[in-house]
Amino acid sequence: MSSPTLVVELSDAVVLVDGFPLLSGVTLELETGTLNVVTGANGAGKTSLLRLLGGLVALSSGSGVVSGVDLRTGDRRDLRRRVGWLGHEGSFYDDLSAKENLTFAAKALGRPTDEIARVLDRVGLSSRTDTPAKRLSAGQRRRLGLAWLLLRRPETWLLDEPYATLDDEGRTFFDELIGDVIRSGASVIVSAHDPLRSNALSPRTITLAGGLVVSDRS
Amino acid sequence: MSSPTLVVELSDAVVLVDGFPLLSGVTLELETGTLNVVTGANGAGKTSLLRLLGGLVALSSGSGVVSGVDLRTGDRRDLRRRVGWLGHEGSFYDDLSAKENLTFAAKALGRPTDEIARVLDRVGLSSRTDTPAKRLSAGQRRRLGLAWLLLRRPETWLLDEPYATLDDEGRTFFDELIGDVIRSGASVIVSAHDPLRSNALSPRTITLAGGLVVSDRS
Amino acid sequence: MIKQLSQRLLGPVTLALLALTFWLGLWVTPPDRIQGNLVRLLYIHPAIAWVGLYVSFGTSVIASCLYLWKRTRSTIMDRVAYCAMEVSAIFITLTLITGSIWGRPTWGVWWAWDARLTSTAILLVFALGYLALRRANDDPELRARRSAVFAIIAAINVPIDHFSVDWWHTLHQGATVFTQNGNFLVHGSMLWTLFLSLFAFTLLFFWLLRARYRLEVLRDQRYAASLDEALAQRRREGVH
Amino acid sequence: MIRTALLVAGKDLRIERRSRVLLWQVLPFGVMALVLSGLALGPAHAGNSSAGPGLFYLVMLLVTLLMINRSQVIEGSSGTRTSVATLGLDPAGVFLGKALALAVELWITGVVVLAGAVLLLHTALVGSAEALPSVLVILAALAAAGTLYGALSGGGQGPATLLPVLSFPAFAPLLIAGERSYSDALHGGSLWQWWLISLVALVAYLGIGILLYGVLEES
Amino acid sequence: MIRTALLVAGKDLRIERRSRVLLWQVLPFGVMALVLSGLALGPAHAGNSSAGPGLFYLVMLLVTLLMINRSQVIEGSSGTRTSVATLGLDPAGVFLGKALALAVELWITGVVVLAGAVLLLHTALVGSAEALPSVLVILAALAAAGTLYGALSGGGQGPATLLPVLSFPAFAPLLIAGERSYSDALHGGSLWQWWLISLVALVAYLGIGILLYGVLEES
Ligand code: HEM
Ligand SMILES: Nc1ncnc2c1ncn2[C@@H]1O[C@H](COP(=O)(O)OP(=O)(O)OP(=O)(O)O)[C@@H](O)[C@H]1O
Ligand SMILES: Nc1ncnc2c1ncn2[C@@H]1O[C@H](COP(=O)(O)OP(=O)(O)OP(=O)(O)O)[C@@H](O)[C@H]1O
Ligand SMILES: [Mg+2]
Ligand SMILES: [Mg+2]
Repeated sequence: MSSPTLVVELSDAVVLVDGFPLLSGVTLELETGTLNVVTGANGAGKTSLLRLLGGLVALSSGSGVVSGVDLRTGDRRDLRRRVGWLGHEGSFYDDLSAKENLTFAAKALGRPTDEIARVLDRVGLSSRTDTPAKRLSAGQRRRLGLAWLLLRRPETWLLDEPYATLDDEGRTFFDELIGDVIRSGASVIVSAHDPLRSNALSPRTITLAGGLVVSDRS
Repeated sequence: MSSPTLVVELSDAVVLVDGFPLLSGVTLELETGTLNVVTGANGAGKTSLLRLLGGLVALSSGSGVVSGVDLRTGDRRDLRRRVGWLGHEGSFYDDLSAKENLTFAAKALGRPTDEIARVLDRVGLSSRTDTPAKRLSAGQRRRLGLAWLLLRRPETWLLDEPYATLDDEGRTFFDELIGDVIRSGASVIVSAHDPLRSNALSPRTITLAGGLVVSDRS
Repeated sequence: MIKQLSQRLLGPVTLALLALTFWLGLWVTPPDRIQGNLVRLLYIHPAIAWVGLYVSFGTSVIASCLYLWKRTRSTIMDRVAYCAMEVSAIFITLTLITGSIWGRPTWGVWWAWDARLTSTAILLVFALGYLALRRANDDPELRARRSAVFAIIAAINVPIDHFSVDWWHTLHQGATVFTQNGNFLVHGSMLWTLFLSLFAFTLLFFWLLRARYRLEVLRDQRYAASLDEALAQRRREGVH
Repeated sequence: MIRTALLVAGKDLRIERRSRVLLWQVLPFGVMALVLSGLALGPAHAGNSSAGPGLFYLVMLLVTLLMINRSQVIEGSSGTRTSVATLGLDPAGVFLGKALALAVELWITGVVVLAGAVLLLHTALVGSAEALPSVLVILAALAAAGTLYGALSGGGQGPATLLPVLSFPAFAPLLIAGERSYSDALHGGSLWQWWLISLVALVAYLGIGILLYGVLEES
Repeated sequence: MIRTALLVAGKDLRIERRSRVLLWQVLPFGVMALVLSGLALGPAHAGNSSAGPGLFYLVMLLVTLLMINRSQVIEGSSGTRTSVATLGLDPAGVFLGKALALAVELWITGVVVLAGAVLLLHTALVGSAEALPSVLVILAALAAAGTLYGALSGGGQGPATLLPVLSFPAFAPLLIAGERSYSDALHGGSLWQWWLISLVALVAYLGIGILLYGVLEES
């Protein structure tokens, strides 16, 4: 049913929480291996859309296929295993250090643990490897989240406002990283208020309003 | 001791948490009724500085006076009552609606409750007055935080990365708001990674690195 | 056709059979030698217990299993499980109440730490816990899964309740009607009235379940209607 | 102070009412805990109605711990605490308000659990009714002490586990006084001395709270 | 599955060891709870050593509830749960790991509280030592059941208050079996039947957990 070149295929997707439609009928097709930016005013439904794509909320009506998983009939947990998620909240154990968090992830994924030092260095946390995650600054937490994703290398990246709390150098690093990820064939869907900084990326931009797609341009 | 035109007077301020110096000797004087922006790389100590100024962490060594309260000998709770604080975490009761939160604040402050509708409208939440705070989107939570401050009208505003999660229109609104606040004689200290957008504000910019002030220009 | 007719007749037939049971139980059958007129509770208490423990709790558990099994997963099963558990909670409560009323004159106390009484009370808490668990979760799918698992865990308590009288020989009446070797210990009109009461209360369960299920469907429909309104409003937020 | 107290109590009770935690979780918990303690002691002790008062107060103590935990959850993240701190509410009023809200909840639960004790543990109905006033006073004292300890253990790491340890020594005298006065009521004994002790405890905790709550507020 | 279980158990125990909650909060709580229940029952019942087993298990039940709550806190914010979900850990392994970590903590606490019961409630030492194996099995069953119920009550609103209500009816049979076998051990009675019941319960909860934990994981 789903064409192999599409990572996201939504048709009239509605997401309800407490009877309120977070998404009010989104129809959208995103191609595998591309960079897509979701923008829109506060409360437009960006986070909700990403959560739907990550299998974190259920589809209430309409239909959708993400990464080959049907959102209505498929196993949402299966979907979650294919996507990488970076949200506002920290996504690690607060009491474990940066390194211990990554070691846990690496072991769970069956990856060699000697990648960890490299990854921590890449996100600029090599001076904070033994700091408990809860003591890290807001931007450092975001970086640790990125490190976790780097270790996982998911096929679909869902990033909710990654720029927020990152400093200048962090944003540049982030743009480079996304370039790499796209080149390696993975798909990236980012929500953002600012336009991306690097022109080399030429993303497709989808604008939401009132839980609907109101504009879509490449 | 403290000159009445200075809202912040720090001299060699050190803040220790778990034996780690979040601030490693900050000397700083900020004038009352001005706009001050604190920038710096991730982990430089911006949040820590604002927390010190808001009386949320204790001074470990050095000396400081904020809003006329001595940080070593004075009552930190007294200080907290004079400043308005906007952080990353929501600052209200998650189970109460936007309006109920503000009503609680207004009653606690002895303000008339008929200001509330106006304030909610001003921050763009008039269509979400009855939504529980926990259901608001990230940007809407930030706006509710601003509404709470608008109601309080503190003499010193401490804002930690206010731009993050606000949309374009929200940032414009925020710049206008800060202009108003300054004109009314209050002092504002903002931490930010982006430069402010409105040129009319001409803030003083303080750059931190490694828990120290490394540059300071108006 | 037949289905429709039987649905239409379910209510009246249930009422008629219940009326018949009460008439037989209160006027036709004789009082007991030892218990006197108290024995008339025999036509209410066991039947209510039967419905509460086996018919409705059992329905709920089976529906829960069907929900968890992928091939039969549907909102229908979830709804049935929920409605049946609600009926079960009511009937278990009634079991406790009728039992206490019976216990007061026979044992001299309203309550005792008897194995069957305790396990029945625990079963009630399971049923209430099930209802509380449903209230605490908003996400329909999550709610359905969790409550299904909970119902299955709770089911372990039903056989314990049933066999408790044999395992812990205590105050409560042992198996009187359905003894292990198939001998009935009560006789004649009493026996038939007892069977009738079991049947009548079982029908009552199905009647209640159907009514409750329809209410749930109606609620869902009303919800769907209010949803269209909400959707339109949400879409309007987009246009300025 | 009174205005602040009412404001805070109203807010807490409104949040509670909205979440229906009391009805669906705390009341069943109370009854269940009673049944379980009865079971734990075995029929020899539980059937024996003299254990009733002790079990009743043991259960109410557990309920108090549960509710204090809950009231910490209501106060929410450290962000919320910070903003509320900047409102400059009178700490004495906050204390009274939180204690009042807790007391109201404990009273409701207490009456239900008392009914449970009468039904399930064969505690005498008349004696229990006579004990009711002292029960209400002791529960109010528990609420005051609990609020105080909630503030003591709040904020830091793992308040959920630290709380019981901190509060147990303070609750012990209340527990004993309660158990004694209830037992006395059951045996038609003189009540006034236990009354006096519980009243003194209530007043003492209220006094300490009004004076010191400000110091305890998260610093 | 076993590999995942060890990984998860290791992580949980490491976090616990670091925060020292067990040593400084749970153990004192256990002993305090024992003392208080003794007080609540009054000297007539508590001095009487036959109440020992019941009180011991009551306390261990409370400790279990406390620890499950704590293990929810460790799992952290919904953000953490989300990321961990994306690791694709085998749910059966996660269940076993969490149950194992909880069991280890309960065993440590259990031994300390047992010592407390011998010292404070004059429960016979020899009988208590004989009861030890059955205590360990029952505590393991409590850990398995508790892990299951923790997952059931987690995430939604007010998990802290929902948990006791959900788990109490399931814990009750364990409590009874434990109390009986401990009492029998004290009186030198036959233990094997209670052994059997507790083993069956342990196996049943482990089985349900391995089969159904995946369904429960927050969706
Ligand atoms: C609160 C008190 C009581 C409770 C909770 C209670 C509970 C129950 C339950 C759960 C059953 C169904 C058992 C099964 O078939 O597996 C039952 C059956 C029955 N009860 Fe009670 N009961 C109570 C008091 C009494 C009293 C006082 C009497 C009479 C003296 C009584 C007589 C019976 C009889 C005759 C049956 C049918 C037994 C059979 O054939 O298996 N019950 N009760
Ligand atoms: N129960 C409810 N009642 C009313 N509105 C609700 C309710 N629940 C959620 N909402 C609204 O649904 C929307 C959710 O939007 P979402 O979080 O996806 O926004 P977003 O585009 O990510 O915004 P932001 O840029 O602020 O992060 C918000 O407008 C929120 O107010
Ligand atoms: N125990 C600790 N050990 C090592 N480093 C610590 C410890 N506690 C805090 N830190 C460091 O202290 C700094 C705190 O910085 P702060 O949160 O003020 O940064 P910030 O300037 O606000 O950064 P951001 O832009 O990311 O928000 C961080 O670099 C953090 O890693
Ligand atoms: Mg968002
Ligand atoms: Mg910061």
